[in-house]
Amino acid sequence: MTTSELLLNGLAAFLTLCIFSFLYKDNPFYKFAERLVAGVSAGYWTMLLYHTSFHDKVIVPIFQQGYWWYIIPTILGIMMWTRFSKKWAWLSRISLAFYMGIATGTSIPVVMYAAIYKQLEGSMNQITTDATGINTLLMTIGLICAVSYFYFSKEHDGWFGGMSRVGIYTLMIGFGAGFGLTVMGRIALLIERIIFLRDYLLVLFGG
Amino acid sequence: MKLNRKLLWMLCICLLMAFPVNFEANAQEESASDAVDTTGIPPAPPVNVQAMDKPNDNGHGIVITWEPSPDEDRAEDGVIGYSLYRSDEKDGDYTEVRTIAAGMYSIDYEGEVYKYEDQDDREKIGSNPNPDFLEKGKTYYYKIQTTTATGLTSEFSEPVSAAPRGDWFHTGKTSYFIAIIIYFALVLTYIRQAKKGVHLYIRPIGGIEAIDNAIGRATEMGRPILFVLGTGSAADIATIAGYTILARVAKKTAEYQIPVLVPVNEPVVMSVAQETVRAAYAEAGRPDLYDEKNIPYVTAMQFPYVAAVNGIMMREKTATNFYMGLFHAESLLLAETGATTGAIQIAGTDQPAQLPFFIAATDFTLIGEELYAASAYLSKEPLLLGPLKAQDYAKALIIFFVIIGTITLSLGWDFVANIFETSI
Amino acid sequence: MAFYDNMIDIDRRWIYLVLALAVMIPAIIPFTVPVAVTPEVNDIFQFVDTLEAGDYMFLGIDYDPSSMAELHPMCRAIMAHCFSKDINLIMCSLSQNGQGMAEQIIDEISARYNKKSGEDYCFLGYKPYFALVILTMGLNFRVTYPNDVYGVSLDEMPVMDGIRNYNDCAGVIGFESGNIADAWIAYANGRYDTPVALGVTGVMAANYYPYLQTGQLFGLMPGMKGAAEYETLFKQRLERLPEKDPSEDERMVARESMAYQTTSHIVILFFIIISNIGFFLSRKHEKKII
Amino acid sequence: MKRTLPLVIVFCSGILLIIQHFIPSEESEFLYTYALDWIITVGVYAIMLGIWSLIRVTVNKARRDPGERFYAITTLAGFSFMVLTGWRAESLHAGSIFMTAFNYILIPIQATIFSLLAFYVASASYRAFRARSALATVLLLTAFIVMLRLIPLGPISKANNWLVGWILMVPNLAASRAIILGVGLGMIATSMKIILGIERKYLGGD
Repeated sequence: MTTSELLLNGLAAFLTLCIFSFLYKDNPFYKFAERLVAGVSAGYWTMLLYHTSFHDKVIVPIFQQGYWWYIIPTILGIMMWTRFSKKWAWLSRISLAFYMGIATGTSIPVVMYAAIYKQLEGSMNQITTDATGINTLLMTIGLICAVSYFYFSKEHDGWFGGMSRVGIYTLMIGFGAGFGLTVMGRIALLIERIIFLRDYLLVLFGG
Repeated sequence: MKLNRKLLWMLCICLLMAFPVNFEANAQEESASDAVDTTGIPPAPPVNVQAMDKPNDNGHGIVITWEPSPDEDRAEDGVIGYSLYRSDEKDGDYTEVRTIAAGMYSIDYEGEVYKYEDQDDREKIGSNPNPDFLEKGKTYYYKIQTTTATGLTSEFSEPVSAAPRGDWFHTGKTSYFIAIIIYFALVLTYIRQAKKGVHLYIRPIGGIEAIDNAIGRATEMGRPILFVLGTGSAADIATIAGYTILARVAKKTAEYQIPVLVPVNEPVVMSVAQETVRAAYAEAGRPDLYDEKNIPYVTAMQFPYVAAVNGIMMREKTATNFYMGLFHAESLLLAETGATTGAIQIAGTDQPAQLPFFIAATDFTLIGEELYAASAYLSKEPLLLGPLKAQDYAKALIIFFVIIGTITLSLGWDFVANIFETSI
Repeated sequence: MAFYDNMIDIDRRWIYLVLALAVMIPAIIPFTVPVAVTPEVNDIFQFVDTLEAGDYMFLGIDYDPSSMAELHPMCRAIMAHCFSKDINLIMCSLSQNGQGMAEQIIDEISARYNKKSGEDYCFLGYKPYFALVILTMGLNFRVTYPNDVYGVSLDEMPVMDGIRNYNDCAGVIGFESGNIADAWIAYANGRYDTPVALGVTGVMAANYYPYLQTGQLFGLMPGMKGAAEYETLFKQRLERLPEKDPSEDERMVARESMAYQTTSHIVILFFIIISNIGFFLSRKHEKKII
Repeated sequence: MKRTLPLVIVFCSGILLIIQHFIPSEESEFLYTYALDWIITVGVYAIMLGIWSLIRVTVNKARRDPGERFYAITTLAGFSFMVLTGWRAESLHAGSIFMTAFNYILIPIQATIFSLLAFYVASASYRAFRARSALATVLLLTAFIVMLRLIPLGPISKANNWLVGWILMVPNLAASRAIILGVGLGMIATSMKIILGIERKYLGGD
């Protein structure tokens, strides 16, 4: 490691320890790292947007390719700034309206396809008479009950209440499994940090 | 009720009509032909070569189909590949497009049929013209040559031609286009019913009753409330559901005169959140209490944002934390820090992967769709509640199709499952 | 305050400390823990282990660098296993960003077992349209890959002499981080009836168990744990060989990482048990007072 | 007009983009990319609002509380440093000061905050996984069984591995499908409400 690498890694190691100190309690070191990273990340993000989005979607189309129609989104973007004026604030709603209209319009067909059609396709399976078939049957029953848990406009009592009860148990098993499965990945993240600190210390103290 | 039943039937019939037909490929049959020695004899070209515009595309694709050369299965030196050539003039220079291996029949057709989609809509690659670009409306000519294992080639097949054109409806998406229209109709129907004043029963949702109590607790303790809208964009539906709940919470806090802190991580979300809270304060008759600095932009990056929000929880000693919106890995980082400060926590998200952590670490969790339902429920506006009924009918339909689809598939019929076949 | 009240009210910082120790100790003093081997991993090992020297296996090294942590150890273990038994390998890499990574691992393992490209193995490299590539390789490797990744014609390689397609290999093992996995099942197994096994990331694993039951896969290695199981079996086999120099032992990356996974999981489970015992005792006690 | 114009815009642009999805032609593709560019551009200009808010809140805090001054300067210094060093187009390439700051400040802090999850998973499971009710017990047992798969216990592990596989394939699959289906229906319905102008909280009051 060169001296500059050693110093930079030292900074990284120091910041790592600052964040870990939060586990004990909130303290000035953590607060320092938190505020530093807030400023640095906001600055990083701004410049990243400037170089990628602003450059690619405003400067290149309008000034280099001559696509004059790209001025319209720019006007809409600038209209967002009218929020500071009481008189003109309603203009910012127009840009928001375009934003929401485009976003919701594009999402409806995509959600219908990916969340409804694809899932339904996967939920209709042939039930055979072996172990796989029993599992498929159980999966289908669990699915139907869990969907009925999300039924809002009917009281959950009687047989329907029983179904939604089975449904919420199915959901809980799903959540328990989801929790348990994630632990391994999180521990791996921690180990990565500990190994980083260990290796840095080894370098520092002549390992 | 009559209307509903009619609608359901309409839906079923429309969906049944809409299913596209799906052919299964026939398995390849190995058949060795007569043991005549054909070594050294050139193979025959393929049969029945056809070219047509590629359906459902933007106008830069042609589909070429052909049937195998009679010499594909000959005992000695059979055909192993079909080389496809293209030109923009019938008698002009042809360039090779691709070689397709023998035996790779298309699954779109019955029997032994080859299919190749010649498609490219990039006029230029970098600054160079793209030789594979197909111009819309221009006629292209194709011919095919076969090759044997020892490298013998056949005559070219007769040239065939087609011109690519753009299409105005994607037929492979018909079935879910109809589903969207039907769902739209259902939603509109129940909005109309709600307008007429038909009462709708909505089952109690666990976390909702807790919201008012949690605000009350913060008031008693004289501490602020924290409201996190997640790390989604302003247009994510979960974030939009978050605004509605925020509006309700902000109105209550204005009445009780305690601050609500809403640190956000996206500038557009910040603008909307500020508007929402300002409107809620005005509605509560306390526009003077509104302070824009309580709804700050922190940073757009996920973990720096988490660090800042955790700092706020520790230092401002928030009594109640709401997490409503779209969350990623930050869910547990926030909720667990909140738990150590002893705050009452209510969460809601539509991300299945994050729900386990909210369930484990918060006091109440709105699971998936409950988040949307809660936002409608809290607004108490019949117009917003109406579509919940439409959602419920759609769920009933889903259950219906799962049951019918499973039964018919088990009996060996796939017509119900085919309704949900799409080709994109 | 009774002892069981303490059990349900441990300061979270004690938990943090114990967990930190549980992951730091294996990081500083490496040790390994026994790994229970599941049948789906054992099937793959036995499949490879029963092959004779000179047999062929096909490996699809199709993962992205982002899944390297999980899939690299399995790929390394299986490749080492094959080379240690003098099994010839044909390999491809159907993920766009995966070829360099695959090359790196091939260089490493082939050097250790003194294997040469063209004589003992053949690396075909990356070609786009994975489904088509998998299909055409069922006819003849030469259709898509006239040359290997180093530009050597397949016809000039001793290792590829008389080797046409999957039928000439004992089976295919794919290391997958995405939907290329489905193509191996659908085309290599579905169309050509080649025995296929997969090594997949932990997240993907659940979706591929059904293929085990239907017999479309002869084995499945899920994530880091699957890799650790394979390494365990491989290590046991290495130890059974008397002529083997123990200093030449393979690096068992996944097994090492399983050590801190195991200790930390023990810690978490331990605290869950403590918390529940405390909870039951205090509740029982409450009932008595009433 | 101030009230209805935005609602008309939402309706028209929403319907147009739904229909666009079903038209494969080039004109429709153009509309789609152009519309998405609008969203990106509006977001780019909105970042100025964010920066304004960040600076205002930070300065305000420093003014009110002298103890905050050091931290406020840290934030503003970090922000200005990145903006100044990131101005040139080359700053996004490896080796620049901008990317060095990214690699040695942002990356380690982000990774460390992420890794805190390992501790939080432990404390959350200690606190939450108690057999308070039947539902809580089911949650606790499933999580316990799934975590147990990493502990070598001989024959128990064998049975446990099978059980974990079954949980993932049967109830877990059913649960996640049900959530996705419900969320999907809710999303479409909410989107429709927005397009129809019934849901308009996001436009604020007046």
